[in-house]
Order: sequence, then C-alpha cells, then structure tokens
Amino acid sequence: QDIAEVPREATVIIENEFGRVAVPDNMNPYIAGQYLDWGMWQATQESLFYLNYESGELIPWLASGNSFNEDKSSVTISIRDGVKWADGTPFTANDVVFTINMLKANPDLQYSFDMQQWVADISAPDDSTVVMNLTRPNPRFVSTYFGVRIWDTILIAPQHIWEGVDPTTFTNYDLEAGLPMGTGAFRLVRSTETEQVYDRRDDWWAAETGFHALPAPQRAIWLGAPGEDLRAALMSNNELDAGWTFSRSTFEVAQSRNPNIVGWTEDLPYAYLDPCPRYLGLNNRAAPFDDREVRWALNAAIDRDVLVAIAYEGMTDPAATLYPTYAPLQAFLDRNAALFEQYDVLGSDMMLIDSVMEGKGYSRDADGLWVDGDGARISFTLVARSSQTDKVRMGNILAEQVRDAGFDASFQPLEDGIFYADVSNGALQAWITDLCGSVSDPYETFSRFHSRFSGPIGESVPGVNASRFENAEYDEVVDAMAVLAASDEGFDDLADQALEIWLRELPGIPLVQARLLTPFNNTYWTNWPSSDNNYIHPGHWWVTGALMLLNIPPAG
Amino acid sequence: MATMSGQARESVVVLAVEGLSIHYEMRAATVRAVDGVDFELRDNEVLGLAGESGSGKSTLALGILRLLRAPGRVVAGSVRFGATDLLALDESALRELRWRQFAYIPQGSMSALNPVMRLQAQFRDTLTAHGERMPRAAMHARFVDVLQGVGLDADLLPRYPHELSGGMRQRVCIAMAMLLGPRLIIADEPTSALDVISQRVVLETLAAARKAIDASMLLIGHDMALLAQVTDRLGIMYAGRLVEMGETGTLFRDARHPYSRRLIASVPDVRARREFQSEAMDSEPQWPLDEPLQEVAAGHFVRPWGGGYDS
Amino acid sequence: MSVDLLTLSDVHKSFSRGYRNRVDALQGVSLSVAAERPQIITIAGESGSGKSTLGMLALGFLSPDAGELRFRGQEIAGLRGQALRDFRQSVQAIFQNPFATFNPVYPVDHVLRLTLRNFSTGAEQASRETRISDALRAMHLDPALVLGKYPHQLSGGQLQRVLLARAFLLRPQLIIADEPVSMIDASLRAVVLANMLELKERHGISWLYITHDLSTARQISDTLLILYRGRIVEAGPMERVLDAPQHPYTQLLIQAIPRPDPTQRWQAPLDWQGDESAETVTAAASGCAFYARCPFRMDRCLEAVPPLLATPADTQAACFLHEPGAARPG
Amino acid sequence: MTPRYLGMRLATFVLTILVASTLNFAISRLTPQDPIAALLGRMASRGRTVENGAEILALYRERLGLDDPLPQQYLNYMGNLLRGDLGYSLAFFPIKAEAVILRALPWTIGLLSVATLLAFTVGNLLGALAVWPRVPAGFRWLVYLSMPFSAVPYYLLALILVYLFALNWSVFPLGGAFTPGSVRGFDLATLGDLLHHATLPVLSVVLAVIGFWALSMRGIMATVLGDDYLIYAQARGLRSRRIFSHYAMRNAMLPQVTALAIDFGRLISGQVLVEIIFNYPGVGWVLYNALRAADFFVIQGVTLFMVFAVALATLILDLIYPLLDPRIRY
Amino acid sequence: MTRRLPRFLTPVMTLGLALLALVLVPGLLGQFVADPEQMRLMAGGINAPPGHDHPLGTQNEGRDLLTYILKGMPNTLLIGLVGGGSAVLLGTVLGMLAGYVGGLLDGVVRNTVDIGLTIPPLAILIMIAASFSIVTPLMMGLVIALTSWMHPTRVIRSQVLSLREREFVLLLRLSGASPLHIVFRELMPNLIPFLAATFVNAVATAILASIGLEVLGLGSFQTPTLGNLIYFAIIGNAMWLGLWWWWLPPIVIFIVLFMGLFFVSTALDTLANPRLEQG
Ligand SMILES: Nc1ncnc2c1ncn2[C@@H]1O[C@H](COP(=O)(O)OP(=O)(O)OP(=O)(O)O)[C@@H](O)[C@H]1O
Ligand SMILES: Nc1ncnc2c1ncn2[C@@H]1O[C@H](COP(=O)(O)OP(=O)(O)OP(=O)(O)O)[C@@H](O)[C@H]1O
Ligand SMILES: [Mg+2]
Ligand SMILES: [Mg+2]
Repeated sequence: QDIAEVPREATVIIENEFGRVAVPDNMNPYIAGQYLDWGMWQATQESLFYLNYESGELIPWLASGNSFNEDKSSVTISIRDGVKWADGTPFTANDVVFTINMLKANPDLQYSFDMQQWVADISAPDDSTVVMNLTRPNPRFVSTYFGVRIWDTILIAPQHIWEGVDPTTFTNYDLEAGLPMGTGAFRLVRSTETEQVYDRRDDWWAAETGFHALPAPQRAIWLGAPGEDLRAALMSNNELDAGWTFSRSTFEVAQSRNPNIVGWTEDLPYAYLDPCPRYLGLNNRAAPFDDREVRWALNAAIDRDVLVAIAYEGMTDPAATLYPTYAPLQAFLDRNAALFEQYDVLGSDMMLIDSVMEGKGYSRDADGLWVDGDGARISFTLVARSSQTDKVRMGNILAEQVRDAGFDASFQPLEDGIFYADVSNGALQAWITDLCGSVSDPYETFSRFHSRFSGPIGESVPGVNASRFENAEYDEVVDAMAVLAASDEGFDDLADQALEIWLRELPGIPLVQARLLTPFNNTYWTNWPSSDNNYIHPGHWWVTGALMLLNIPPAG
Repeated sequence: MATMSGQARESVVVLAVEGLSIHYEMRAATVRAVDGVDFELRDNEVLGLAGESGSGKSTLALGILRLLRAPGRVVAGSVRFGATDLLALDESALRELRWRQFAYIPQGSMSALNPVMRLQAQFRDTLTAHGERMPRAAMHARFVDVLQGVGLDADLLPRYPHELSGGMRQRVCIAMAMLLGPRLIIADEPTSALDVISQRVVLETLAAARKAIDASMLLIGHDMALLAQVTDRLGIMYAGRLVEMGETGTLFRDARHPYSRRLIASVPDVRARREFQSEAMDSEPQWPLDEPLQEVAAGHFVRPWGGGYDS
Repeated sequence: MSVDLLTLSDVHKSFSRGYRNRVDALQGVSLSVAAERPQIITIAGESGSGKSTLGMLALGFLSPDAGELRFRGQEIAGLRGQALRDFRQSVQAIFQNPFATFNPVYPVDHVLRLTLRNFSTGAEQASRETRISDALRAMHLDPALVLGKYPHQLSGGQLQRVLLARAFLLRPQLIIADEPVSMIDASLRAVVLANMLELKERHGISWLYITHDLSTARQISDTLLILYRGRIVEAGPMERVLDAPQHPYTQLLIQAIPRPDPTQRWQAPLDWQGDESAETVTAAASGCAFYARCPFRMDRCLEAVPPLLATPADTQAACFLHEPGAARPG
Repeated sequence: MTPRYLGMRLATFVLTILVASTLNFAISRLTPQDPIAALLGRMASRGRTVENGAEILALYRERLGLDDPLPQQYLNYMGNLLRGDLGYSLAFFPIKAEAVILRALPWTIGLLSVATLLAFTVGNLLGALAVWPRVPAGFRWLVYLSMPFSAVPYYLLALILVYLFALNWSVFPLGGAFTPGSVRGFDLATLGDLLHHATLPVLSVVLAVIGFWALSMRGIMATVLGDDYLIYAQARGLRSRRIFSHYAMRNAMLPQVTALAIDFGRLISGQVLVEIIFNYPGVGWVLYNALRAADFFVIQGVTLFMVFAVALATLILDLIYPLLDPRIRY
Repeated sequence: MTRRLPRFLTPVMTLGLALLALVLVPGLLGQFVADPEQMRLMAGGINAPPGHDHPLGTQNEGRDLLTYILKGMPNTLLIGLVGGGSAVLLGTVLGMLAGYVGGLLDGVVRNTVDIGLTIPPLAILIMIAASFSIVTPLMMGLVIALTSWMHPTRVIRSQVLSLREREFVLLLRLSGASPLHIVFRELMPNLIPFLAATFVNAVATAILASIGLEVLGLGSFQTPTLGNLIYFAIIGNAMWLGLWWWWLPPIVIFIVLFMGLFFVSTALDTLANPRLEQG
C-alpha cells in the first residue's frame, strides 16, 4: 500500500496543462526549460511574493516586504517570521542568499544569466533580511524575479538540501527523504507519467503561525488530459475540478451537461485575459517584410473580426498592440488614442494595399496575386506550432485573408523542433506566435524588440526578438525606460515615444488578445477565482496556483 | 443397373456403387469427373481401376469415401457399403464407420501424414477417434504389431514423417490402414512415385497385409503391368465412365473396348522391343459413352462404342 | 580424332540441406555423347540416385563441385556469347512434367516463336510461321488445332509433342529428356516414345533419356546406364544389360519389373533387404554403396569403391565380382 | 542446431542491430530540427527572456557532445551504446534517455503483448473458421464484418470507442492506466483497476488488426484445406475438432507465426496514437514527444529498442522454429 | 487435368468494384462540379447541420463539407496511389530481380529488407514529415512509399523464388531468353493477380498511414484531403460538439473504400490462388 486512501470529496483534481510528464522523477526547478507546473510549483513551493496583476498588487508571502534604495540599485527583502521547510528546518535569509549565489555560479541553470547580470552581491545581515546590490538600477527587479510575473518565479532552495549537490544534475526527487522539499502546504506522495499526487501537510508553517488556515483539500492530484474533448468529458463526469482551456463551444456543451462547470464570467466571454497577445511575427531582415510599408500592407489585409469570430468563437477581442488590456496598460493605450488614429492597425484597407504595392512596383497577375517586376510572386508560408490549437485555427483563416489581398501565402503547422530552429535562425518569413511581455507597465513588451536580441539571418538568436527588428532610435528609448519605474518621471513620455516608433515600424502584426477559458468545476470545490472574486489570476498552472489551493472550500 | 448385378454369385457384396456421378462445379464450367459409374466389390476381392490420368479415378474413390472437397459434389447415384447407404449417412455415423469399416491409402501418401506430428501421435489419434481406450503400453504394442506387418521397425514411432523415405511413408499408410482391421481398403495409386523395386515391395506388403485381415480392396492405378500383377478384376475408366470391366485375365487376353485395347497394347515389355505405330492423335477418338454397359461374357462388361466386338 | 558433342568426366555434385546435412547426388560420373552417330542413351536408377541432377548439370543449369563438363571440348560453365548460343541450340531438353513446362499465361506457340526469334538469324516472319507449322505436323499435330491454344487447353500428350516439335524446330544434336513420359498414360506414352525414336532415326538427334521405367527404355534406347547412389553401377548396350545384368543392383531392378501379364504373376517376394538405414549407409560410405543390400557382398566392398569393370556380357559393371579372378556367382 | 548455425544467426542479429543503430543515428542527424533551439524557443514562449541564448546554446551543445564532428559523434554514440548508455535526453536534461524509456517500457510491452496475442489468436481463429467447411455460412460473414474495423484508422476507432464506452455509457474510464489517486498494491483490486483501464486501448488495437490476421489466415487455411493430410485425417474418422486444431491450424499457423514477429514491430508504431488518445503511459508517447522536440537520444533509444524487440523476436522465433516445424533443421 | 482461369467478374469482385465505384466516381469527378467558392471561409453558417444549401453541412469555419470532401478525395487517393504504387513498383523490380538473379543482389536486397522491416515506419514517417516545412500529397505519398516498399519486395521475391524453379523458366532459358525477358515478360504476367492484390493492399496501407500522419498534424495543409478533414474535425472537437456530419462522412468513405479494396483484393487472391475459390 503506497499511499493513504483519501475520498474524492477531500481530493481536488487539477489538470496538468502539459498533458503528460515525460520525466516524473526530476523535480529540479532550476534546470533550463524545466516546467514543474504539475503541482511541484503550486503545492510544495511558495514564492516570496505573488503578483495579482489584475489589481497590480504584490502580495508578500514568504517575504514580508521589500524596499528599494533611492536610485533603485539596491533592494532589501525581509523574510517572514516562523516560515519552516517541510522537515521543520527554519526558512531564513540564508536560503535566499544560497539560492541566488547557486544560480550565479552555474551558468546553465534557469535565471542564472539574469542573476549574473543584475545581482552585484547578495548578503544576509540577519536571518530575516536579504540585501541585494544590483549592477544597475532596476525598479522591476523584485516583481520580475520574485513575484510570479508570468508563469513561474525564482523559487528558493532549501540550503540544507542543496548544499553539496551538483545543482545541474540533482533531480530533487526522493519521496522517502521528503524531496522535493518546500515550504508549501502539500508534499508529494506519488509521481508518475500520468498523475502527481500531493497530500496535505498538517504541520504547514502558515497554519502553525496563524498566517493562513490549512487548505481544505486533503489531497491534490494533477493529471493530464490529452485533448480538449477528453478534458470536457472528464469535467462533465466530475473527474476533474480545474481544467486547462476550452474553446467556447466545447465549454457550452460541457456546461449543458454539467451546470457545475463555470468559467471566469457567467456570460460571454467566459474567459479571462491572459497576458500573451497573439501576433503575426515577420522577418524584418528579409524581403519582402524588411520594408515597413509592405508590413503595413500585409496588416491591412487582415480582418481580425473574422479571426475572433471563427478561431475564438467570439470569445476575445482584436488586438492593436501586443499589450494585454489590464487596467494600467489600458490607460497607457488610451493616452495614445491619437497615435492609433494615425496608425490604424485595426482597419483593413484594400485601397492601402493596392497603393503601397503598386508604388513598390508590384502588379497583380492573372490570379490576382502580387508579382514583382520579374513576375515572381510574394510567396511565403505562414507557420505555427502544431501543438497550439488556437494558432493552427487562425492559420488557415489568415492565409486565406492575405491571399485574397494578393499575397501568395499558405499555412503549415510545424513541430516544435523545427519551428524554433527556423525561428531562431531566421529561416521563416511569417509565423503566428504570442508575446508574454508586459503585465503592469509597458516596458517588458517593448524590451522584446530590442536589437540586442537580434542577429543576422542564419545565426541563432534566442527567439525573443525573432523578428530581428533593429532600430537604433527605438533601442535608445527602451534603454532609457529600463532604469525607470512606471511611476517615475519621464517614463510615460519614453513609453509614448517607443509606441510611436513601434507602430510606425510595425515589426510584427498584432492579431488578437489572448483570452483563456479556464474551466472550474463547482461540484466538489467552490470559490474558484472569477471576475467577481478576483483573488488571483485563474491560471492554476502558474506558481500562483498555490493561492487557489488555499482558497477553495468544499461544496455543500 | 440390372446388367451389373450379377446376383448369381454367392459371395457377399461389400461395396455397391450405382450410377455415381460426381461433378466439379465451377463458375466457368462444370467438370463431369465421374459420370454414372456402377460396380460392385465382393468379399475378399481385389478390384483394379485403370484409366488415363484425369479419367476420374481419384474422384471416384473420394466420392465413395465421402471425402470430396468443394467444388466437387455427388450429383447422382448411390454408394452402399454392406447394407448402409453411405451417401445418406450423417457425419457422425459416417465417422464411426470410417477406418473401422473402410480404410483409405491416398494417392499422395507421400504427403498424407501430418508433417508436424510424430507418427505415434497420428496412430494414437486414429485409435482414440474410434473410442479405443487402452493403456499406453497396449496401444504401443498394437502399433508395433501393424508396423511389423508391413516390415517396419517400432523405432519409427517417435519419428516425424519427413524423417522417413517415400517407401517407408507409403508402408506407414498401409500399416495405418490395418490398424482397425477394416473390411475394405481403397488404395489410390499407392506406388506411383516409386522406383520399381520399392513399388514391388510396397505392393507385396499391401497384398500380404490385406490377406491377413481378409479385407477387400479397390486398387487404383494406371500402370497396367502392376495391376496385372495384383488384381482379381479390372475396370477401365475413360472420361469419367467405366468403359470395360471384367476378370483381370480376361481383360488382358480379350479386351473389347478400343480404349482398353490400346491401353493394354501399349504397355511396353522390358523383355522385348516392338514396333510402334505412331498414330496421329490430334483429336482424341470420341466414342459414344452414353449407352449402358453390356455383358459380353460372364462378368465381362463393355460399353458399346459403335464398332464391332472383334478381337 | 573427332571431338565428342558432350562429355562428362568424373563429375561430382552435392547439395547441402541446411547446415551439416549434405547429399552427395553425383559422385564421379563420366559419360560422353558422340557427335557423329545419333544414339539414345538411357539413364536409369532408383529414386534419388542423381538422374535429374545429371541432366541439370549437362544443361548447364547446375555447376559441378568437381569434374569437367565439356561441350565440343569447351567447358560448359565458361561458355559465353555465341558459344553459349551454340550450346543452347545444340543441347535441348524436355522436362518431366509437360503441364509445368509452358508459361500458363501465354499460348503454347509463344515459346516456339521465342525460340525461333532467339536462335534463327534473319529468318523472315513468314518463313518462321511455316517452320513452326512444319515442325508441328512432323510431330503429328495439326497446327490449326494447337496454335493459339493455352497450355491448359491441351492434353499432356499434345503438350509433350509441342515440346518435341520445339526441339525439332531447333534441330539440336542432343535432347536431354527427364522422365518425359511418366505423367502420361500408357496409350499416349507409346506415341511419345515413337516420336523420340523417329527424331533420332530421321533427323539424327541424340537423346539422353532419363527414366526409371526400363520397359520404355527397352523400346527405344541404344545404351543403358544404371545409376545407384550417384555412381554409374552398370553401363552397356541396352539389350545386353537388360538381358544379362551383371551388377547385383541391376539384377534386382530387372527382377522387380512387373510384367503386364496376369498369367505371369510374381511368385516369391523380392529378395530385398529393406530400406536403407543410417547405419548401413555410414558403414558403406567409403565402399560400395550397394553393400547393405547386396546378396554377394564381400568384406572388401567396404574398403573401396568398385570401379567400372568389363564383364563377360560386354558391358561394364562397378562390382568386385568382375575383378579378374573373382569367384562369380552362378 | 549446430553451433555454426547459432553463430551465424547471432551474427545476423548483431548486424541488424548495428545497421539499424547506424541508420538511426544518420536519420536523426539528417533532419533540420534543432533540439536546443527548440528548448530555448519553448522557454521564450512561456514568458522567459533568455538573454544569453547564444551562450546557453553553446553550453548545451558542448555538454551533449553535439558540437563534435559527426564521425566523432557517431563513434561516441556507438561506444556508449555498447555500454548500454543511450545518452542524455535533450529535452529533459539531465535525465538519461534510457531512464525515460525504461519507465515507459513495461506499459507498452504489457499493452502490446496482450493486444498482439489477442488479435493474433482471435484473428487467426476467425480466419480459419471462415473457410472451415463445417461452420455455418453465417459465421463466414463474421470475418467480413471484422474488416470495417480494420478500415477505420486506429486513431478514429479509439476515439469512437472512447465516445461510446467511456463518455456516453461510462462503462470504461476515459483514460490513464489507473484511477487517479487510487491506492495500489499487489492485489485484486489493483489488477481489476488496471484491466479496466486497459480494456479500451487493447480493444482498439485488437479491432484494428484482427481483420488482417483473419484475412491472411483465411488464405492460408484455404490452401491447407486441400492438403492430403487433412483428407487423410478425415478419412481416418478423426473428430472434426481434432482435425481443426491439431492438423489444420497447427500447420496453417506456421507462416503466421513468422509474420507475428514482423507485425510486432508495426504494432509498436501504431501504439503511439492509441497511447495518446487513452493517455496511457508508454513508449509510443515517449517517441512521439521526442520526435516533436527533436530529442535525438530518446528517439534513437526508442527506435533502437523497437528494432531490438523485433530483431529479438525474429531471433527467438528462428531458434524455436524447429520445435514448431520439425521439418526445419539447422 | 485442366487448368481454368476463372472469369474475372466474380460476385466478390463485382461487389468490390461496386463499392469502389461508389467512392471513386464522386471522388474523382465530383471535384469538377464542386464550386470552390463553397470551400471558402464562411461560405455558409458555422457548424451548420446538413440542409438544403449544404448537403453535408459546414464545419467550424463555415466551409461546405461536401465540397471539401469532393476536393479532398482526389488528393487522398493520390497519396494512396503514389504511396502504394511506388512501393509496389519498387518492390516488384527489386523483388523480381533479387528473386530471379539471386546471388549478391539477392543477399543485399534480402538483408536490407529484413533490417528495414525492423525499423518502425512511424518513427521514420514522423521524422521525415516533421522535417519538411511543406508537405504536398505527392511528397506524402513518396514518404510513405519509402517506408513501405520492404513488404512488397519481400513477398514478391518469395513468389519469384518459387516460380523460377518451375520448368517453364528452364525451358525459356533453353530458348535463349535473357534474364530481363524472363523476369518481366514471362514471370511478371504470372504474378499479375498477385501484384494487383499487393497493390491494392499497399494503397490501403498508404492511405491509412497518411491519415495517421495527418491526424498527428503532420500532413498537408495547402490542399484539402480527407486526412486533414479529420484532423480539423478532431481539433475542432467535432465529436464532443455532436457535429456528426463533420467526422462521420470521411469515416464512412474510408470504410466503403477499404471494403471495396478488400473485396477486390480477395477476389484477386482467388484468381491467383484457385484453391480459395469455393462455395
Ligand atoms: N478440385 C478439383 N476441382 C476441379 N476439378 C477437379 C478437381 N479435382 C479433379 N478435378 C478434375 O476432375 C477430373 C478427374 O480428376 P481425378 O483426379 O479424379 O483423375 P484421376 O483419374 O485420379 O487422375 P490421375 O491418374 O492423374 O490421378 C479431372 O479432369 C480433373 O481436372
Ligand atoms: N536442389 C536440391 N537441393 C538439395 N538436394 C537436392 C536438390 N536436387 C536434388 N537433390 C538431392 O539429390 C539427390 C539426387 O536427386 P535427383 O533429383 O537427381 O534424383 P533422381 O535420380 O532424379 O530421382 P527421381 O527418380 O526421384 O527423380 C536426391 O537425394 C535429392 O534429394
Ligand atoms: Mg488420381
Ligand atoms: Mg528426377
């Protein structure tokens, strides 16, 4: 008998968005590319801070607060009293210092380069204080790296476990020894390819100190569902309490079978706004999209309303920029309404296409497709990762739209291995992708088009600025923004300038906002996050999922 | 067929075939392999059936034994074994009769044994299928007995068929036929693939074994010289019909039907050389085959062919 | 001195069946077919004695393990180009099973035409047709009846004669016929044999007639070779061998031939030691293969293989009984 | 069986593995996929800025030996193989490829062997009975009825099965190998749970291939039916069931058994889709995932395992074949 | 003893051909009557059930499914034909030469085939399909052929091995026929029914393989095929949404097509092996 028996009513079952775990016995969170969103992140670990970016609030958790010095080049983080690792060892500032130093020392670990780049030195004057001196001023340092800005964060390692192991090969997995060791309310009891089981720890520090009550579920299980339809089936059979995403129609059918299934809102769009707008990446260093006017012409060919209506079944909104429309960002965009009149991204204008293209010396051939002076068509393939359903669904529609406008495009989904290889070495012309950049201020998204991430075609670049957009004026503005907090003087002006350049150049074509319909099942557990009860972002696969586990009382 | 039923004879009729017709019915055409054949086989008698290749001899044997495979089908006639109408029997009753009453030595006895089973298992299968329950030792003794009857050693029993030479296999089949002491043995060209020495040994074994159990035998072959050696009576088949039948001696001396005559006349003799008349045979002679057999002498039946009965 | 048409000298051939299991099909056979004088040579012997293997070797379809096969003095294996065509044209064959000798998807004349096309130089289409018709008629076949017919539409005897016609068309000097009549019933058999004889006598074609049916051999052949276990045990003019066999095996063979006469039935069972067992075969491996069954066996038969020795009947027999000074059985 | 044969057979086995692993190596290096770029791309797509991308690329290439010249990589690869080291998984570094594969292996082997044997048995029985004369004519149509299942691609069949049996009627679970969170041990409840979960995956494989077995068995059986030993067995009055099992089937199975080994390999491939649909742990899914992520070492490992499995199956089969067919001797 | 060639049109063959015609006639000719406009985005309502305007309904982009099927079928058939055809062609040439000529050639072919058979086809297929950005039906067919020629080669070789021992081959050699003549003019016609059956099986296998790939998202997206129709039905959750008119028709077409091919190949088997012919 390997694990205790726990009734279904006391178990919460959450979908592992990744589907299946190829290596269920590697729980090392620092390995590059490692995603431990099948419970390790949410159930066994806790973050120093959690960012609620609907509200913009940074919730202190393992830390009790932070303060920057005047020029934002040094930050002090205070550690909460009474926090203990699962084995009873106190969690102290030394664990934080150890973790950051470990990352700096091992260049192939996740976030290693970031820490090398930003942290000049780190020290723990006492057990509950961490002082970090930065190499340059960075007002976003804490929220970016310790607040779960997107998906994950830098998790703190228990020094007494990680000391003396090789962090690049340590698997951090040993159920007997209590690994993975965290401060969270649960501990791992089983990990297989298809299921991860975590049982509640009744000696959780927060319950002992009175910081937070014990979570209601005695057990949390993560399991994979291979497709949307099976996910829907599992949910309507009450075999799943929190699912990965649904398309609108699937959701509606599921809800009609099981009214306990709910979304973010009660009515359309059911979905919440995810911070990764979808856009059409274009290769800015290869013809024909090395010409901003041609990029604009291509933009004019796209009817986003059709994308929204068909690929998203009306569940999202067209996007004019790569910013999610959270309140702080919406304010930024609203401020620049005049710019959007000048650069009408959303307008689809066939006249514009004709005038631009003819001005460039193109003409239409018998099939109505643009040909250059030599009679060669503007032929390109739109690609997307085949595993990303919404982008595949957009692909055919986009190809048809730009074809109607005279661009000889076709659509082809690609496997990850080839998609990324081609994106990073510049072999592609156009690809449908997304950008997870800014959440609370405009800097992050702008930084993704900085020329330091670019490179000549044929040379591998890391895929951040895969468009290979290079503009010295833009770089300058973005560099200036980097050292300023959003509230700092001059920041807004810089942001407005950057937006102007970005819109003028249009290095990529924004398509739609990302709205994800994350379904929850109220049959066994209630109080899932919703638009009315917005205690945390509903993406339960993020590290913030921990807060969800703490906030769901049993139904009835 | 009144002409065939020589009721005068006092000996018991073991097998009576009347008006038996067997057709192979295929989409494109129907082959009338056996066409209205009648004959009787009496107690302790060896009846030979000769005829050219394809004249229906094997088909006839299979038809009597009810072993025909599709598309072969008995379309008319009757086969009586003693008092039983074989064609009317159901499968299980037929199965009871098989081997206990009539045994069969197949034409391809080279390949009649299951290649993946030891001989003793195949012997045992034959016994147990007929409810013979006896201790292993007794069974083994029985096998050794029949094997010795055909001049084979007991140490063959654990062997597989492929470990035996062709002649040995044929003798195993003869031994198998003796296992339950049947009243009738139907042997279809038991020696056609063998050299003359093996041929002779096999036939002599068969004759001795048959005599030992007093069985009758239907012996099919096309080697007239061999048939001359071992049969009491001889039937000549042509195109699915019996064209002549009589005592073997009579037939060799005084064959009437031109086909029989040619068959006998063309058998070469190893002691003498003779002249061939290389007649043209572009079209096979078409004798009328529909007229009933006529008894031209006691026990000698001939099918009229339109010519005179000259000798 | 004229060169023989075909000579086999001390030919050996063995087959391996799987590993370690070897069959010595021929163990030193020599024979020759003269070029100028047509003759019919019969090769007889028990099943598996190597008769067909000999035929295949002589046709160049198998290559010997040891010994020489020569066509007009040239090694057969080395024939190429025109020499090979000459060989093919001069040495033809008729196979045992007439039904398997024609490609079932083509009319029987297909192979006739093909043969002509490949072998006749510059002959006109029209003259080819007449040659085919003539050849068929020579074999007593009506061309109208045969041409365009598929193999399954003809009887075995007819097919056999089409093959004869084909051989006739080519006018080879030698035809190797492996059991050409075994599938045919007695009445047709006579016709085929007569045709063979006619080809020899009228057209000067020699035959290597492979059979185990000595009665038919008697009717047509000039010379008789008896094979036993891959060796020639007796050779000589047909009549002499058959009428006065000198080798004990030949004697037994002839004794076993049934007579087509119900009045002369077998009297006593054949004096036969039974089937060859593994032990006797091993014992005789280095000596006379017939040792195990021989009524006259001597110790020295175990020691050496008897060579072909001249016999009083003017034949040759591979038996130590015919060594000068050996005691002859009565 | 002679040592020599055993040696030869083993040599062939080793050669197969050698050639296959070389091919394996070659094929995966010929694709334009780049596993490290894929890794970084995946990170970028999840909101991580990888500022030092180029360095990480170089670092990983070096660690994994991907920056060596190809011949060197090949030698390393083969050398490691000898030591049973398949290398690191590129997508799941620092986990070893063999760890990834070995974990999935038992599931695949379990599911596959059950499905294969079931399909083999049922399919062959259906096919054999379809031509067995004493079977009601209606039964013959069973074989034809089994064909449409083979016509529907595995994947769809599995989906349809899930919809019918798991979703609409809730007879079987929707996927997985066990009930999530269930307590496991060596007891009946666990076994029952396991079987309950394996039913649909097995069924979809079985239904999809049963028809093919039935079809080829039907053909073989029809040939066997005319064989002399069947007629002879019937003549001896053997019971029909005995003839069917020990005479007909026993012989007709021989060629099918050979096909089984080859089919085993094909089934492994087919398994991929089934494992995805049923969320069943196994090698198929590992392979699929590795192919998508260009995880060379895992791909090589899985393919090699498949090659090994099939080659081993063939080897074992060849070695035991003489037991099945006593005519075969090595 | 007469050997008869059964007449070509047996009942099973007729049934098979009729089923094939049911699929092939609309499949091959329908594309000429289908209106390409109907295949465009929002040519009709979204997910409309079969009705007057759209006999087979529409899918989630409002494309008319009947038109999609009519346009897609020729491509799917092309994949099958190219895949099965080139596999059998290669298999025939290699198998025949290896079987007849023997020696070194045979050794090489036999070992290549044996090794090839052990390598799982799907692995190679996925690898190749994943490596090319654009997959046309023609390429798809060739890729499939690459992994499926071994089986035909193997069976054809063994057929030739048994045929070449037949006496008529020896007679042909005696008649001065060249090996090439014997293999392709004499042996080949004997194997026609067998080759046809092999071909039919290979086509079926190729279509199945291509659907497997397309369902994994590795197919052609430029051109409509039944495989990508199913792929889109799956990612569009057609079954869950109850859109039977989307996923069922292609399956029915496959069943009819395969049953047709199956009956034809059974009938051809019977031609090649008369013992199968029975009541
Ligand atoms: N299974 C079958 N299907 C169709 N026709 C058959 C079948 N078996 C035999 N025939 C035909 O029936 C006829 C008689 O065949 P059968 O085997 O009885 O002749 P046979 O006298 O025994 O010949 P042989 O001396 O060659 O053994 C022949 O024309 C043969 O072609
Ligand atoms: N291709 C072969 N492979 C293996 N063994 C063979 C082969 N051909 C012949 N043999 C064996 O060689 C020996 C001689 O065979 P061959 O066919 O020459 O005999 P035969 O005298 O023609 O016999 P039969 O009278 O039965 O036709 C036999 O033991 C035979 O089994
Ligand atoms: Mg017969
Ligand atoms: Mg022979």
